[in-house]
Amino acid sequence: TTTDQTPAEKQQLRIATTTSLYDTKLLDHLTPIFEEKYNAEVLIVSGGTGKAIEYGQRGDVDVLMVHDRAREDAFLADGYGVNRRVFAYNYFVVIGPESDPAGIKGMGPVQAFKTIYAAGESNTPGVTFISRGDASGTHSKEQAIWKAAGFNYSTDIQGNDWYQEAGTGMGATIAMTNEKQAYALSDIGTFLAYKGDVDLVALVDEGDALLNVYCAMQINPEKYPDTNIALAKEWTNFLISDEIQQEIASFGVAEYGQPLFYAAQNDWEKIGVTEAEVKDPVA
Amino acid sequence: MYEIVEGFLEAIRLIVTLDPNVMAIAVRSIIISLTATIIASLFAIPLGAAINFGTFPGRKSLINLIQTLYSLPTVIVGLLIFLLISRVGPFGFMRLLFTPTAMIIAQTVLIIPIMTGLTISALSGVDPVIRDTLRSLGATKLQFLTNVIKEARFAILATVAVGFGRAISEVGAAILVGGNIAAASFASSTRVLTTAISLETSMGNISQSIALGIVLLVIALGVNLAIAAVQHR
Amino acid sequence: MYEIVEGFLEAIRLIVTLDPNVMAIAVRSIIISLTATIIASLFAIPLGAAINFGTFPGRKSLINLIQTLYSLPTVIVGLLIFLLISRVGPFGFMRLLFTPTAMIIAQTVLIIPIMTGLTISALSGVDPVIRDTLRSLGATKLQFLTNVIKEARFAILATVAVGFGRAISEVGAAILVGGNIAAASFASSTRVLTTAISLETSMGNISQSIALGIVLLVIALGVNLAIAAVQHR
Amino acid sequence: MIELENVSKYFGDTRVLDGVTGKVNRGEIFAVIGPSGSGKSTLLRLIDLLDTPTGGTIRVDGTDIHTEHEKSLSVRRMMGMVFQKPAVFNATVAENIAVGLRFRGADKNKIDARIKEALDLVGLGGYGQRRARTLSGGEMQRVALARAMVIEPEILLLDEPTANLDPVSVAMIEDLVVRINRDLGTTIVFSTHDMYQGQRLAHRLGVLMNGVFAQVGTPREVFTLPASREVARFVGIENIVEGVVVSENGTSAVDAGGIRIRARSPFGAGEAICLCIRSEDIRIAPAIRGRRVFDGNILPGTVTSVVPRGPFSKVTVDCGFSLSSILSWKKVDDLNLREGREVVVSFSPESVHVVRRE
Amino acid sequence: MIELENVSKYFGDTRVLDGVTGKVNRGEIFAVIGPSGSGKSTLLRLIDLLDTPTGGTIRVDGTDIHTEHEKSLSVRRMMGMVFQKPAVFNATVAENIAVGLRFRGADKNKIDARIKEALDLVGLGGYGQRRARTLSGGEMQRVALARAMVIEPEILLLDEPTANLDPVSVAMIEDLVVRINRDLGTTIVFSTHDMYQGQRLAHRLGVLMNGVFAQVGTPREVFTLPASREVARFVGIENIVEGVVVSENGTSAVDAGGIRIRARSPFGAGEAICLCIRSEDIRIAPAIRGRRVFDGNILPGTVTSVVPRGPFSKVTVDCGFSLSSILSWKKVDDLNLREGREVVVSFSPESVHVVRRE
Ligand SMILES: Nc1ncnc2c1ncn2[C@@H]1O[C@H](COP(=O)(O)OP(=O)(O)OP(=O)(O)O)[C@@H](O)[C@H]1O
Ligand SMILES: Nc1ncnc2c1ncn2[C@@H]1O[C@H](COP(=O)(O)OP(=O)(O)OP(=O)(O)O)[C@@H](O)[C@H]1O
Ligand SMILES: [Mg+2]
Ligand SMILES: [Mg+2]
Repeated sequence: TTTDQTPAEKQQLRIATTTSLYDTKLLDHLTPIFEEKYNAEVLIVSGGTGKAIEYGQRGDVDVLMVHDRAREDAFLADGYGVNRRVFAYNYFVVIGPESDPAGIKGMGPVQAFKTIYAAGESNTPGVTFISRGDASGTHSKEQAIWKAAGFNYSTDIQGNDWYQEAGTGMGATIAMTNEKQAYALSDIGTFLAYKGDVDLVALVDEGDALLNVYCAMQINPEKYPDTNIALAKEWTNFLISDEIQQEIASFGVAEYGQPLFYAAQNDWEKIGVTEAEVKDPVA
Repeated sequence: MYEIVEGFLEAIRLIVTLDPNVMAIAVRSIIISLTATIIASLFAIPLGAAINFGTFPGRKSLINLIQTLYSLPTVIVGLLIFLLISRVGPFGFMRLLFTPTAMIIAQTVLIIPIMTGLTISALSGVDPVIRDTLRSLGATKLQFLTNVIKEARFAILATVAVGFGRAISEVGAAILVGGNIAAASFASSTRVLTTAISLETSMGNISQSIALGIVLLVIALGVNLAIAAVQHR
Repeated sequence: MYEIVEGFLEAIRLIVTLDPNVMAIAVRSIIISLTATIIASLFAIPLGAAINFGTFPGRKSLINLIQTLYSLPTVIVGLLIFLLISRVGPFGFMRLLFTPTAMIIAQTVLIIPIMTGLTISALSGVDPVIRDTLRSLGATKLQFLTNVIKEARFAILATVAVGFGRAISEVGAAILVGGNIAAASFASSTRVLTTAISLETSMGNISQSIALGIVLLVIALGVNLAIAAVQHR
Repeated sequence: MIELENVSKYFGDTRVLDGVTGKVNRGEIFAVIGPSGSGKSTLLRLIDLLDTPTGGTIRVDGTDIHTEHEKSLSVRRMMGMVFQKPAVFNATVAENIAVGLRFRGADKNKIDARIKEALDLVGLGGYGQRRARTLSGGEMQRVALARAMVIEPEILLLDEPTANLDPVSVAMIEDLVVRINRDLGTTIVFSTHDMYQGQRLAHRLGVLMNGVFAQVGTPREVFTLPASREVARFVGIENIVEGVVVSENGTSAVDAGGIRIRARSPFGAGEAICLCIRSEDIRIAPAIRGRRVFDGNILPGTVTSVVPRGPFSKVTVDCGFSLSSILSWKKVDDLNLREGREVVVSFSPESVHVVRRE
Repeated sequence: MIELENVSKYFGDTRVLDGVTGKVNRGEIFAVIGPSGSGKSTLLRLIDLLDTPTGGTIRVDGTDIHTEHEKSLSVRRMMGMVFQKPAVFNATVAENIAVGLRFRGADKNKIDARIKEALDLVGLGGYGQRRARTLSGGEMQRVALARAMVIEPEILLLDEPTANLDPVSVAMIEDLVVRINRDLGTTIVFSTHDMYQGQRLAHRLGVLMNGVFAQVGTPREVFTLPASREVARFVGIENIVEGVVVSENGTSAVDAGGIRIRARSPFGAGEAICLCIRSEDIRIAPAIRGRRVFDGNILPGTVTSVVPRGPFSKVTVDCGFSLSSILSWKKVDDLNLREGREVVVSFSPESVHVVRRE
């Protein structure tokens, strides 16, 4: 980063992002490159998905980066956002104790959830599921899997003795899962960050249901004309540029021995989005 | 801004309808924070008195240290308690983590410094002649302390109010050692008003957060009125 | 438990090497919280004095209300300020959200109640004869206030210590209106010690959190020593 | 200068002042004397605007001080007050004394000069840099006096200003009070429980009892012609004897429990009265048989006690009722007075002051 | 009972007590008198274990109270103290008085009975339920006395116990002190700046001056034979005249500024001394020419002032040096004494007390 004597001249770009993305430090890795290239200053605030969206809805930021398809669509439909571009994806993991009392290791995610449910309902000792319970992207994903497994979330799942809502961030949820030697759904980045400190393993890490897609959206300039429209576009385009897609794909390999994200560029079919959403620069 | 109005109306609705979910959280908050305040008072008031009236080397440094601990962030308190009571920690065998008991411990630890410090201030304000009079009437150490505290009851109860305020309004420690759990049973849940507020905020439900904040203030008002009633007796 | 030890060592390393990143955060914390404390003092001390010496209907209720506001959770303060200064809020045009100024405002609002309340306690402890003496010497209202405050300086400065402690240790409001931004330039960043601690904690870096907590306490110690130096003059 | 009109002050149900009326003239030294709890401090506090009367009016130079609020500060700045239990600010002695001057915006040189002067006047020269909180009771009192004095108020209110002082300091302060009054023309109102001090200093005194001024007058009037039995007692008349007037030719005679006493009184026959006789006016002689040439009251009696009092002794004689006399130690030795001795007690009708009994 | 051995107390560099030695006997009433700031309060506080002496030893019943810490509480429980500026607890009067008894675990009935009794004794019957903070200065002082008294201490320490009281209350309290001492055998140490009070109450008194007891003795000794000029002044001897002994046959003669005065003195010729003469011992007569039959000192002079003092007047005459006499008002009128009048002053050689000048 170049030290800057006259920061007033620099344009500022404000981004709201979800915690799980921010905590991986991917953005910390990317922003200096952007700042240098566009002589800009990037200000990133992170929060729960709901909070990040709230910032976007109120026009307090220029760009929103989240991973919750349903709410993204609502955000776009309500006219708050435009120009969504998908730049990365990875998979959620179902984590749990090595002893795996419900016996889900190697199952598909939907099957695993069904198994946990059955074990929980039959009071199998040591089977507890900890949910984020905070309406985050991860929590949305978890609810979607329960649904896919044939359960009604609010009537079948919530309120069971073996099902606890942590109501906190991912890190705290992992800590709690570790403490209780329970099961939980986690994003891969946070789990890798915690892995060294906890006695938990990823029991299920494959399956379409675990897909986790990250996108960036520009705040609708028609609603908030004084957002930094130009830089917001630059940022979006920057994320889907070839150079940065490679950075994303290699991020974390050095530290964790495996990548935290996959580049979205060439996998648009696999992750169920249009080609335009991963490739077309914003005009 | 309409969220504030909405929050107010929601708060009124929650209180009037005695919303069972919110009531459970509110009651848990009261139990936890009041217990912590009482336990902290039992430590802090005698400790503050001992420091105020003691003459030992390093007394001034100790007071400075205590004042410094006012700045102890709640998250750090939470972390320390967390490390002590987590499964692999020295007190892990007690299985306290993510229980209301753990939250009481954390809040107690959190407010002891400020309560001790304010107790010292309160007692140092007592007229020296009153202190001499108690001594000359043949007070034992304990009688001396209880009577000086009685004499400074106004300021001491203000200290208790500060302690309670800090306990019930903190969130960092509560969430770390409690976990904001919404379990099926009342006793295994650890969701209190502040952690619920923080959750609602992270979900972007601003008016719900404000409503819960108002519920919390109503509780605090009740506790303060009770304290004031004792104060002016 | 080894995290605590590690945290200590890390804290020492950070302080000894004057780690530039941590130093920037620490300096920002000091600037923000000290400014907030000074501004809050300018409001709270005169206000507390006015309430303590005033005789107006509802005085007792007002004191109760102030004590109640001790319990105002920092998140709620953060939310209210957020609603006011967010772009669609009434002061949105000032573009204060996610700036250190916003954090100063939030912390100021947060600590005004407790500082006012403790000022009232401090002043109510002043010997009535001292008050009468000042009046009989022909003090104007302002002279009366400044002199009573001077007389109660020990307790008043303790109040300032409490206010500073609460400001520098709070995180809820700081993160909501500041955003915990680590920007390239010092002035646009809003990361302070508590928000950094909270971030490190959420990433599972417990010893880094503890190290930052210790840095925070070292700062608080410095401020308290400065206050104590004034107090004992 | 100060007019009190029917001033009353209740604390809840307790009536402390219940219609005090009086007037303090410009340049006068006026003493408020009265028993403990009679409301002396309360009255001074009302004059100094530190408390509000329940009823009545206090006027200073014609201003009704408790209703004309816009003048409060200027009225208060006319006055200086020394409290009964003075409190000092937690600062040096010099800073304590400077406060009033600083309030009035005096400049530093003037303040310093005045402080020095005032400290010398109250006998605390060189104490300027001491922490005021470490002073002894008497020293504090003198600091408080210096503090009120340096502002050169038109009215100085002193609430028992010498209660904590030794006689040498008392003499010094009394001297100072007289000089302030004489040299600066300051009107001084002080309360005291020491009636001799009232007498030494005051031009006039008011005796506060049961919420009102039981008597206002010059010291001599109050001391020689107390208005009531209570005042008589309070001003130190030790011999107060109940009786009934029995008309007689010329001077009246009084029947006191069967014993006839001659006295001058304006009261008619049959009235219940009290005789007040100062101890100093009572003579004691050996019980010599035979008639002595004395146109007064001569009563035989028995000595019941002899107690020292200052350089004198107080001898009490039972002659139907008790009468005390003050004699020098030498006289007591000469007459060989001790308990049980028979003596005669005599006093002139002129030395008897008669008040109505209520 | 209480032995003071070379007790000293410095506050920083200020030497307040600098070697006080003395003894208070069991059952005695001992007065500490001395000027303001002489250390009376400090001494009482040291005895009550509220402060630590810089040097020396204080023994109570043989226990060195400042070193035998394990006995502190029991020593303190032997004593009761009333402070110079008493403070009351923020509670009712009755609760204030109960405190000491509660500390000793007395039962409720006993406490209630004692409180009632004590309140009556100090003249505050019926005040039990009043908030102590609202009492007047004198009332507080009496509550403080009652509070110390109810625990029936073996030693009662009273720091200027009547400084805030009116004469009627003073008499009541003095009476009470004498009765406590007589009926319960309580040893009483009190400080006062009122030497007459010292004399009225104390069996012995110590005059504290310049950090030491300048004199310890019975009131009569101290009053008639003060050990030094300072003590003489302090005990109210108003006429102190400097002179030099001139040897002569039989009684000595003193030269005081050229005027010869006859006095009895133990000092040799040439010694610098002071003559102390009580006002009461000085007579004033009209300046009649011709020799009068009087074997004493007769000095002609001019009246310089006549000021009232209680029921007397103080007449000051210049006869080379100033001499004051105390006369009744009547006498003043009879002799027609006023400023400028020529008179003769007379006093006997026996009434002159001679002290060495230092
Ligand atoms: N704030 C108060 N509330 C209730 N009663 C009070 C208050 N202040 C004074 N009093 C009562 O009023 C009466 C007069 O008090 P004040 O202090 O004026 O007496 P005083 O004449 O100065 O007595 P002293 O000679 O003992 O100082 C006392 O009985 C006292 O208890
Ligand atoms: N804590 C202290 N620090 C410094 N000096 C002190 C302290 N306490 C008392 N003194 C000084 O010691 C001296 C004696 O004080 P003390 O109160 O014993 O006098 P006192 O004889 O009781 O006088 P008074 O008759 O005025 O009450 C005074 O000059 C006082 O200023
Ligand atoms: Mg009074
Ligand atoms: Mg004293």
